[in-house]
Amino acid sequence: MSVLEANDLNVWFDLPHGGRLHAVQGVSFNVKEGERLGLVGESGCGKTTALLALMGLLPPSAEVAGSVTVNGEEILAGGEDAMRPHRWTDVAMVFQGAMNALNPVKTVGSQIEEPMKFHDTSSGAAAEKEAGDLLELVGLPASAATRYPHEFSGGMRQRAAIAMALACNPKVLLADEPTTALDVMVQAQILQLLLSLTRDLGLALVLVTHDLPLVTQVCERAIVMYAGRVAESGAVDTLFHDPRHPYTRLLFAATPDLSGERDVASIPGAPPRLDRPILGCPFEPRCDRAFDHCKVETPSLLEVGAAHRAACHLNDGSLERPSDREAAR
Amino acid sequence: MKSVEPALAEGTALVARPSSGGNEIVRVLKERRSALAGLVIVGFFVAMAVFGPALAPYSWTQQSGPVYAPPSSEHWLGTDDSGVDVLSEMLYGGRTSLIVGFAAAFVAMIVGGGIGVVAGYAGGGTDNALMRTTDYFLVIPDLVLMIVVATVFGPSLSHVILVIGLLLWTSTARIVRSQVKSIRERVYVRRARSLGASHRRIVAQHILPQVAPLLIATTVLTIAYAIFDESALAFLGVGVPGVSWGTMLERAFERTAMTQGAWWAFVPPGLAIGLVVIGCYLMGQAIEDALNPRLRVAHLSIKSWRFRTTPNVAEGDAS
Amino acid sequence: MSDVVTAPPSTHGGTLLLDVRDLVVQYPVRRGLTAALRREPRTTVSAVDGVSLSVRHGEMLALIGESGCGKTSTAQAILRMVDAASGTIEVDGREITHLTSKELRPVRRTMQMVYQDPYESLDPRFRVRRAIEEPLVIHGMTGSSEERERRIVEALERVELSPADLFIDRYPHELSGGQRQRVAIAASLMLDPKLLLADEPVSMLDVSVRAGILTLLDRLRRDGDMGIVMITHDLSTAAHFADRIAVMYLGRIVEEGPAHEVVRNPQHPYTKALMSVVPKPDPRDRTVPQILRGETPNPIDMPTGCRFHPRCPVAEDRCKVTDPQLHTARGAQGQAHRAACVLGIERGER
Amino acid sequence: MHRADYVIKRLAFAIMTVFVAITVNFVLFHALPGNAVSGFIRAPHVSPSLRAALTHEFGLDRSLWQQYALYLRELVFHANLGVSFTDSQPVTSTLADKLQNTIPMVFVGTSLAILVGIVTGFLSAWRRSGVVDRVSTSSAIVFYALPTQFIGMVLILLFAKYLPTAGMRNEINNYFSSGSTWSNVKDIGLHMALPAATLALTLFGEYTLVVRSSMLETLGEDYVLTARAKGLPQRRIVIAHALRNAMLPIATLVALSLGFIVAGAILVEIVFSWPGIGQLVYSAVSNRDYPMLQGAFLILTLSVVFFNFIADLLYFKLDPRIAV
Repeated sequence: MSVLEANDLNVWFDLPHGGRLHAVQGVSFNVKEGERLGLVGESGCGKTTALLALMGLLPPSAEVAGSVTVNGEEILAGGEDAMRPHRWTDVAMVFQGAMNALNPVKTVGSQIEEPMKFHDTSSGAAAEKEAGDLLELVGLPASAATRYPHEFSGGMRQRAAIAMALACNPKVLLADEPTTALDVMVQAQILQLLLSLTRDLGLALVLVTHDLPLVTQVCERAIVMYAGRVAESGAVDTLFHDPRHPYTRLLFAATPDLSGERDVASIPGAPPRLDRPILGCPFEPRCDRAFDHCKVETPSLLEVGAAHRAACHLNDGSLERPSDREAAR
Repeated sequence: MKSVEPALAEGTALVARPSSGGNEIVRVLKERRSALAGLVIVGFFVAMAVFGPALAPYSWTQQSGPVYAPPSSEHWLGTDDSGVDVLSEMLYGGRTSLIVGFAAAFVAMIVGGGIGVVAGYAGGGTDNALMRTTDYFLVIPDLVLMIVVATVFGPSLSHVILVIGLLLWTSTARIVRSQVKSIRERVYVRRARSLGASHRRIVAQHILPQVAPLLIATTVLTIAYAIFDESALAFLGVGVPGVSWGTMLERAFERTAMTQGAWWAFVPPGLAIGLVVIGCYLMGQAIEDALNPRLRVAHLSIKSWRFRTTPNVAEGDAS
Repeated sequence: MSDVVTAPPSTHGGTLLLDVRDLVVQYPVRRGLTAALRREPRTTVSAVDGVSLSVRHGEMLALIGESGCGKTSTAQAILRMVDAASGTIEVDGREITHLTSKELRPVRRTMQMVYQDPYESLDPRFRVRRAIEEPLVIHGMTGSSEERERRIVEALERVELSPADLFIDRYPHELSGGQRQRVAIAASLMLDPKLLLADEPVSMLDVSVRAGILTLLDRLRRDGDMGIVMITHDLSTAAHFADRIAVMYLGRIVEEGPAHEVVRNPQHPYTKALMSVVPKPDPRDRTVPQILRGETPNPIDMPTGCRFHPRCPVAEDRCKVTDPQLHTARGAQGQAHRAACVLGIERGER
Repeated sequence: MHRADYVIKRLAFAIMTVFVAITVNFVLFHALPGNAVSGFIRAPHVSPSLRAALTHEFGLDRSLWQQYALYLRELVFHANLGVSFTDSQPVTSTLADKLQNTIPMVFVGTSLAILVGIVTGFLSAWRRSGVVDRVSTSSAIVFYALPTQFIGMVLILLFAKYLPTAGMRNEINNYFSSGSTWSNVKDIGLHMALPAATLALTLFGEYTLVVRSSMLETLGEDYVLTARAKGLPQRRIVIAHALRNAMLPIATLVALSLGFIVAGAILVEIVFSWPGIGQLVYSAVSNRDYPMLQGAFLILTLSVVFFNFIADLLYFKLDPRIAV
């Protein structure tokens, strides 16, 4: 059974000068215990908003619809107040750029212990001990608890942030670009840490990133998002070797690899604006295999294989596709 | 290797956003009601200072009614301790107060802006020396020094303007300096430098236009302080000779208008000063807030996000 | 550091466009007041500590390393934005290390930089036209207005922003990140530079547009005789687009050679480790990453001997004493592939 | 890490500032046209011999450098700021007396302003755009904009019937200090009500506005989002995270303005005839009593420097990131 399940998640933002932006449009996914799921896409595709919506960490200008359940219990529908007890105990988060995510005037230890006290999981000397243990678990000395965030390097800070996320034994760890600002070697260290945590603690991980190789190396399954929607979802192996959405294929093609042999090409154009309705497939203007029907109907997410779904008309056998026409010729 | 990408690259899809033309101040006035209100208030008093004396019903020096006559149809704002029409005095006095306010703020803008730009752009030792000087000016109690200097030099319009202006530049200098320091490190400035552009060119083309909105905002705020200081100097008897809102307050106080219940002798100038200061504050603050990116996000507020129970995607899109 | 045996590899012929020898860049270390009172000596830290590199016409060199390795300082020294403590920099056969700022002015035309942040690379108040013509104005090369207009349009088309009319009157905030980066490149092309230094030109862009910018740079140097130094932390990008790769660690080049050779057959333990941790797009290609412990040490406390030895997985005792120089590596395919590791070289000589 | 260096540096700066202030003070009064004697002896019938005698007495016949050295020596070793022109009393003792009167009134008024300012600023940032915010922000702006003397005058107009409006004690208490301690305190308290209220009304607006804006800035910081993600209650987030960080600029502002308040109280003291240092400055200005004015100016600068240093120490205490 899934620990965390999001169903038909929608997020709208009221724009300051009128109008609304439909940032997340009917996104559904789930993670099991110990499973690692990647959420990939370009900036503005709604991946971070979707992640924040899971914990209800949205501004007042946001409106949310859909459901989020942890072990079958609905946590989203009750709004901010009902969400509060679930934060950190059920779902915890590691933010991008731990420099700003940690309070600069509080010791690392006190920031780890803080949620323990408020969720009554531990307090006093026990909490202090636990904080020290957590720091050691993430590869920092227990004495780091008495230090301030600015005394740490970027990598150490991110470790401290991970220790903080583990404070209340969450079932799911959400990580938003946890390695973006870090050097490659430090990035590898942090990823290894996340991997071992999911393995040893049975933690489910949702990793949000723009970096495809990161997801294919760390996660088992991934969701490729485009323009607020799921373009394709499935096992990372399937996504790489058998992509069924042109966007997935083109995104891989745009990513250089070490061999230096494969061609890399950028995807022309830019993602559509989300503050107005989109007719047809949102990727159609940039797609290299679009055909007439793509302009008219928005493709729905269809099963294209075992645990493999894609939102592309090319997978719909009933439609006449350009390739069919070519084949007929 | 390396495929050739389609000729249009990303050329087809422009990220369309309303073109502002880059004039922040006009935009702020358009978008923020408080800034517009401030402009209207200040504009009203400026107009009054320009045209007021011509409209004054009576002389501002000659007695035109009984002493401390309450407001009436002849004297809308009553008369003062020597029977002079208060409204006429207000109209004349506003001119002095505003001249001092604007001129002193201008002096502060030139000195503070100049020092700020030089310190921020030059950096290093120059910056250090200038900022140390500024620090010293910051700890001098303005009002007392103004009193001392005004006393030593004797009261006159230009002295008051200079004294106020030369003591109010410090905050302008600090604000401008830190802004210049950050602009100096922007990539386009670094590139212009690496191209061999002269300092004069970089300052004139890249730096000044960028700091201008902030400089104007602080100057507008300085006007408020200057008008304040003028009234304080006047109250201490070392202000501008002649009539100003400050001297009106002072005379009303000296002649115990409060205990005689002659509120009309000091409420109009007091409120006028207050209104001009509010006007300047609203304008200056609105521009400053608009320029401060840190105020754009709030991660916490009383309202929270809403949950829509019946998800209706179509409705959400339609609005 | 001065006894580099082999000259910079110029076996393929062609004149050197950029020739940097034994470059050292130092910054003073701020000492505290107490330290000053105790009369502790003023210390400097060498951000670049004896770097030699060269670029030929039409060649792209990738300078690789983690933050703090000195790659950006190297570029700034080449551009003469910071002064070299020692060493020489020759551009197109002319020694520029000690030129005065006046003498430097014409030289600056030949070297241009492309910066990392496309959101800060253009003055928000300058329309595209003005941003692109700025270099001409600075160098007093404006010419007639038709001539200028033609050159601006030409530059826009060269960076594939066509039709130029669509872009020429835009403000930066109306452009996407990739478009801004293209405008910035167009501006740097206006003076027909011979050498382009690109500092992480795509790291702040979306994945889907990165390749476009890189391909553009690639084409520019192939079309003309421009040389490009690309500073990047991304090995994959370097492997794809560069002719040669130089890997830097703590102010030194630790390995250098033709891109495909360095990537396929890394010689220095640091390069090997870096390669192993680069995430591969193919999930089946899950190599065991060789993760180095800790982080790059502070150059103020430079390790003795080989500066990599405290983190080196194969370090031996002598690595603590011997400071290795760049030499043709044992497993290298050709003279041009060199590494600064005692172990590699000795075994190679044996 | 040399955190101690910071304190030493700031202390050195404070001492330097004091020195600069002393020098500026000297230059202002001695080197500028219209020296003390020519100002003092404005009466046209002063005989040249008296003029010369006075000139000698004030040391004005020596070179500037000698005068400066003398001035420094007297000031540093004997705390001697000279003798008042008006009553021939030592300036230092008069200043000390007047400070004793000023400080309690200023303390009450300022504490009130700080309290009201922090509470209203805090609440209006927390309840941004709510009713509380609107009311407290607009009243803050209004009181911030009204001149001090005007607020004082309006208070006199409104409360003259109920509260004393001038002086510090009743005549009786003043001349026959026979009353009990309690009646004395009560008397002073009543007299203090209006001036302290004026001071509080003048000052609180700026505090409200600064507290509000620095709170709003911290509410936009990422660590506030982190705190929310941790499931902390709003109250805890606002107090322990946002306010704690907003305290940095607030503490500086408060300490700095404390320094200026003694100077700022001049207007209040004049309006309410409060026999403090402000009154002293006022009468020194009208009597052209330069030694007194000079002494007062120095004391007021010293108070700014002192509180400036306190602000630095506070910052040091509050912000662990401080290093040289």
